[in-house]
Amino acid sequence: MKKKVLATLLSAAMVATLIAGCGSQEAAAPAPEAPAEEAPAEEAPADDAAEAPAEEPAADGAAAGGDYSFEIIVKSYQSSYWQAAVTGVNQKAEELGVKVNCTGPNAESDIADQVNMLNNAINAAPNGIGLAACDQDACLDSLQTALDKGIPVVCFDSGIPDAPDGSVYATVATDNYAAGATAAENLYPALKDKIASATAPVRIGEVNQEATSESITSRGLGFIDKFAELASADGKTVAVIGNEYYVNNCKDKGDEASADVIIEVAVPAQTTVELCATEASVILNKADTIGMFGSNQVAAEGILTANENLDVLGTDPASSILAAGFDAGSVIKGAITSGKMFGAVTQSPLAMGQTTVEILTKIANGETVSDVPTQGYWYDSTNMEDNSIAPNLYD
Amino acid sequence: MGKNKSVISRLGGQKFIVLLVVIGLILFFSAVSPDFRKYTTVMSILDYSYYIALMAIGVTFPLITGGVDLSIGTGLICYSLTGGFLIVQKGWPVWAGILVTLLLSITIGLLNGVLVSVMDLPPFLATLCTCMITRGLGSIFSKGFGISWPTSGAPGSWFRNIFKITVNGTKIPLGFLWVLLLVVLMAFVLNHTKIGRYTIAIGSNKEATILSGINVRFYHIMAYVISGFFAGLAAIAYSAVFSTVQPGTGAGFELEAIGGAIIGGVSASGGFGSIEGSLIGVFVICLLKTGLPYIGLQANWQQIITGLVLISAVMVDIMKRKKETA
Amino acid sequence: MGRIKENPIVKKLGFNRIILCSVLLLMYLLFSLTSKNFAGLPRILSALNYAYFLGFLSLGVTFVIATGGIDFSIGPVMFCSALISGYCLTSYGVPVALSLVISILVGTLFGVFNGYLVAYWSVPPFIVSMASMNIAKGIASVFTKTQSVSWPQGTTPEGWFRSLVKVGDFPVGLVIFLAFAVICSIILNKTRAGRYILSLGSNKEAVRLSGVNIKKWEMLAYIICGTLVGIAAIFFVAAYTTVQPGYGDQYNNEAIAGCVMGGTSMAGGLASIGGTVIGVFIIALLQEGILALHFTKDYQLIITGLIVIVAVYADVTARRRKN
Amino acid sequence: MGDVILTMKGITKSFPGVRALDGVNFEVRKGEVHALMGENGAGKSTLMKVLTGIYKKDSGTITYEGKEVEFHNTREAQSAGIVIVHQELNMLGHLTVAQNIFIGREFKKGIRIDDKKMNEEAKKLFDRLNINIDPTETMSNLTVGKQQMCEIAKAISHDAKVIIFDEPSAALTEAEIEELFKIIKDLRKQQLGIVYISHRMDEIKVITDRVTVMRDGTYVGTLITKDCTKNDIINMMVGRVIYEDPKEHSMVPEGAPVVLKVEHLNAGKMVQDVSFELHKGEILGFSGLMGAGRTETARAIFGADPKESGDIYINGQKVTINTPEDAVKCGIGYLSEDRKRFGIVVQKTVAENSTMATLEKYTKGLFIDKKAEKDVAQKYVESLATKTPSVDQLVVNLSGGNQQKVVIAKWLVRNCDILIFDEPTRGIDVGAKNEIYKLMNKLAEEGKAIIMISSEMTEILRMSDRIVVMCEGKKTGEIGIEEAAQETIMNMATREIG
Repeated sequence: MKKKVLATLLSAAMVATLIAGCGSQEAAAPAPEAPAEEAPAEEAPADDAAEAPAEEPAADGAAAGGDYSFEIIVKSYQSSYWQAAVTGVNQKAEELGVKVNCTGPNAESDIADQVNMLNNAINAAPNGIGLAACDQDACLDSLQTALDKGIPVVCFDSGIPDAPDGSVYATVATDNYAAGATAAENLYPALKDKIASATAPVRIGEVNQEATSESITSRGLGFIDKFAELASADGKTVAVIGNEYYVNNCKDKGDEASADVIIEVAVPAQTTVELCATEASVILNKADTIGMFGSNQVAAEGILTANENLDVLGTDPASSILAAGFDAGSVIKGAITSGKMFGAVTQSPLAMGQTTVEILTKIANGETVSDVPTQGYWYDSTNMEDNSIAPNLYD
Repeated sequence: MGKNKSVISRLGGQKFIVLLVVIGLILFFSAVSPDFRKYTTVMSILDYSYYIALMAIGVTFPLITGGVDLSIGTGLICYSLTGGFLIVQKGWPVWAGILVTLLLSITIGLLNGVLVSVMDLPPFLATLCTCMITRGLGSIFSKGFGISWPTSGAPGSWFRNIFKITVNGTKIPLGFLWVLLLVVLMAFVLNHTKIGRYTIAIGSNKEATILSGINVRFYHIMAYVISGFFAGLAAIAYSAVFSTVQPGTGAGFELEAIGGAIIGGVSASGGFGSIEGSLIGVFVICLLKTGLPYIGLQANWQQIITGLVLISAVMVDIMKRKKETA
Repeated sequence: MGRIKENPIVKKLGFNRIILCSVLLLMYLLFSLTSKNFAGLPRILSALNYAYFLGFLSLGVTFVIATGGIDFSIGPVMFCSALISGYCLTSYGVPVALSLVISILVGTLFGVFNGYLVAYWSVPPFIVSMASMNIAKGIASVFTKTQSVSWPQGTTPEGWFRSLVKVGDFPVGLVIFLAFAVICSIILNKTRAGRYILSLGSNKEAVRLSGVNIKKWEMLAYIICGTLVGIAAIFFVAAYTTVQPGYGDQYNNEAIAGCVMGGTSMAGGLASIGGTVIGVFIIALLQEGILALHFTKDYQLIITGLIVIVAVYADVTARRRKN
Repeated sequence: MGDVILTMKGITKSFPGVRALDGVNFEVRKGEVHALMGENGAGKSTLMKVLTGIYKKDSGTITYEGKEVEFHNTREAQSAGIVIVHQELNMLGHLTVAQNIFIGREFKKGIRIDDKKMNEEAKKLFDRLNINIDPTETMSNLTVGKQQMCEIAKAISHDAKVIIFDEPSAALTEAEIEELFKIIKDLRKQQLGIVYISHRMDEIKVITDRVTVMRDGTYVGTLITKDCTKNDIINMMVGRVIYEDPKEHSMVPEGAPVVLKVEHLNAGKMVQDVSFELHKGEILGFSGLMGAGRTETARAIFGADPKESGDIYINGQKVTINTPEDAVKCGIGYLSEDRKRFGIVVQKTVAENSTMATLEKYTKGLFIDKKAEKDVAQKYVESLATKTPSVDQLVVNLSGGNQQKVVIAKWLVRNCDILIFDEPTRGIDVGAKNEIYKLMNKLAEEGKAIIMISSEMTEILRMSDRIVVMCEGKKTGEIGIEEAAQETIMNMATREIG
């Protein structure tokens, strides 16, 4: 037992040493100036770094972070969205000369696995942790530990609203609600005439891979609310049916019987492509469906898979169903180029990854940082080549 | 009673009952949902059925030997990820990727066979281990990332046409033809070749089969190799039908295939079963998965109902047998 | 070698278990040497977090496997228990203590369901667990309206249940888990229930013809399993806070692996609670060590698979030599 | 008797810790039936396994058709013409008769197995043996006797020159044994060498030409059958004399009360309207051919299988027995014909098996009282003279006879008044058999009522006080031991029922 206590104290001391910014990666001996009994310093980040703060880490990285190591934990590796984020992280790390270690669970649903990884990352005592949390609540305890140990955390992709004060230094995330609305804003005008001229109710389908994570649900609700708002502005009534969560949490669920526009929300039992495809094909198969929205890469690809059989998607509202997607990847990009998919909203995972490392380095250098909101950009076949869009379209 | 029974058993006993269940489900869904009656729906169901059906054909062999193969689900994903990784990331030609996929599947099948037959491990455990191993290997091969095999229209997407071609704007479910052909082929193998005969013999009485001077080791291994190989075929079907293969998935596919086989009349204790039966059993599961959304049920209700139908399908059989023996 | 095995102390503890224990210790040493910061309490605590719920699952499934059956629904049922009780807690304001009871009750109910079908209807355990896996996922999802449920944080007054896992740095959970392991061991080895469960796993018909109501005892094995799964749910949320509907199957294999690694025979009739406990610790430590060495979880799965193969192979050959 | 076809000389074989065979000699001539005898564990089966290549011998020579040979597996032995018909039937229940006969050497058309030709060939074989079996029938649908015939047909189809019968009659009824003997005599005429392993003395006298006796892995001697008596052979086997004389008259005291009365019991095809009474202290023999419904009757009484109708009275009280649990509560114990499957739990100890039916008595509060359990097990180990190193021994390590004693102990611990012994001595060697008989007599003297189902006529005649005969699910006769003779019983057992 004695040994364990000693080990704990030693590691605490080590953390303190590292944070004090002496930059020494030697794990062997705690620096003499950090007495073993010193409590993990909560105020450590406030301490001035011994090393001179780098002026612009982005511009002059090599000098800045030579010895820093960061742990980056993504939500999963399932979609190329995360591949792009990891690429961004690695690029920036190389540029700044810092060490990063990227991990992530196999699936976004493996919450417990991610908590284990986070705990592990904390135990490895890095200079900072970049976290894309699968769940807003599951990480709170670990964040408290990180805070106690003085390890700064930067959230990316998704924020953690209830995080203990001071644990999360900055959040690099997209406003998902707004991004979902962006999709509606771009899809609605294309369908506007058809909705206006329709004699019977028309249907808009939405496929969400789940109804639990903040990012997916916000996008889904953002789309629903915006679409409903635009339709009502044109004097149409809207009803939302399908998955209970989305129906109950949208602004106005309306009445299916009397509605002109029905938004149907489908959520598969698990976040796999084949189940998303099954759900999507049911909606695509309905005669009154005119539009579809898939709120992330898996869901959007599910819609495209379903269309392989049905062949109802296209860009002409008169003869086909228009589908909007989310995120990029070769499948979605290909579908947009070939006119199967009307368009999609992309975030900038590459930039998000880069920014995360940049901010972590800044924190380690003792600079103050603030949240960096990233955006969702609408893209379709017309603007895919634009300079503002193209860099965000990863494979 | 006596006559009725003989008619049913001549038609294949449980197989026949399960076929009725399939027809019943189709009629029910068509009656309730007009969308279900569309040709495109048939296409979706078939698309969805290929990989489960292929796995079920393969896994019927280990099941008949009295074993089981739990590694086919995660194996499928592992093989598909490996092949896809080589094609997409390493720029290999598609045929080479497919070849590697199949070779890997045969290797894992061989490994299962050796563990079970030579090292004498309980099949359930041996394949549980390879299930974990393939799940890990798949992610490692693909470096943890999801892989999209070439999409339709893209160069190298010819393999998708194996399962579905478009003639004059109509999609033809070619894959179903292959599945049927494979069912006929494997039914022949099971009933009319040495491999099949000895597979049944091992499941019936392994000791006696050894004493008959048969190289039981070889044929026992073959059962698992067949199962592995069909998981490989299923991997190609899965990659051809669905866009992205995600690492970490696949656990659970094997339960659908094995469940289908057992519903289709394969004896859980070995020695008895048929390929046709397994195929019919698989369709019960596929119909439930693809049909229930059409009657407006949310995914969660679908799961509950699938569970209940599974139990009842087996219970009907148990009650029938109880009546017969009484 | 033979002489070591004949040593009364070794015999009492079981040779295989001693080997397993050594594997556990060696692994710890190895990780401590190769990964900086590995030795020390935080890693152990973190590994234990994983060991608790997995351990209860393993203990539960040990009883089922002892009867010669199998339960694939333990993971999803654990999630179902945690979701239903958690939803009662967060949405209907049910007090925490009662929610914990609900969690155990839900697990037990699934045990009753599985056990009834297996014992009284002779439905193959494989089919039963497949069905109840689907049903558990479905019910949990319907009940929570497809929402994930987050249990209260440790800092809130309702978070007291987290002290079941640890108070400060003291691993209370370990004490509780070991206590349950001892109870399970007593049930299995010293009571009628255990005797009949093991015997019917070995030869059902002989036990039935001895005038024993085997259906009752077989069902009891599933009920014990269900109850332990319900408890596992509590330890899962106490360590990991959030559960999501539609999942849980990923823990089946690991729980079964832990149980089998410890010497419980898949064919039924032989079970070792002590072995199960060590098996679970090995898996949990492996998970922690693999992460610490900056490998992904995939390697843990592969290594676990290999260890099980080796452990079972050793067992099989040992038994063959005996005969 | 023709020339010597097979000679085994000085065969030695050791297993870790055991010398199973020690310099054993054995020879077979063309056109003879050569019995190989010895108690269980004497090494008969091991010797045959060495011959057919299942085991590798340590030393000694095997000369077959004038050449020294060594087979590495059964297949090699088969193709050379040495075939074994196993004691435990080697059938593949899910395959058809023809498929079983030709397993491992199917006729083929390309890669396809030619089932049609196999059926024809099988038919030819059966015609040659004068057996009427449909080659396309599924094996598990045949009776044990017919399955045995298939095994023989299979052996002959190998162009066998030497056929080894390993306890062929163990599972057969008298009539089926008759048929078997006819076939064996036929084969003998065709100049085949036949090795016949059996425990049954009367059969040896009837069918064999020479007898080789083994004891404890060693060769004792070879006799010409017609020149020796039963007792000569038995003496060579065990070194002591055993008499197998029929019981002269009933040992049941006059006016012994009826403890069990069964009236109009019906349970499926195999149990039709069976009624009988069982008295205190009586051994009631149940005789009949295989498949006559005796075991089924016992199982129905015991509640192991469902019954359709019929009343059971115990000590005059009508009782309801739907499960074995009910039966045990009524004081009935059942010793199954198939100990391994229905009698013992092999992975449990002697003590644990002994209390299997009585565990609630040995439970204190929540826990099993292991001391009391061991004590009672020890008591019965002593009183039944069970050979076991301790009560903690796993039952799997005991011999057949001792396993049977453990099963008996299980019911004695329960203090059952009615015991049903179903084929109590099947697969048990002569010495142990005698002990079981003594034990049954002792139990009857103590006032237990015993139903004994047996297919061995000598056993029935030796043990029973009264005999019930069944045929095709019906009771066809009931006679006291005084009037009983083999012929009368056989007559009843084969009686055609209108």
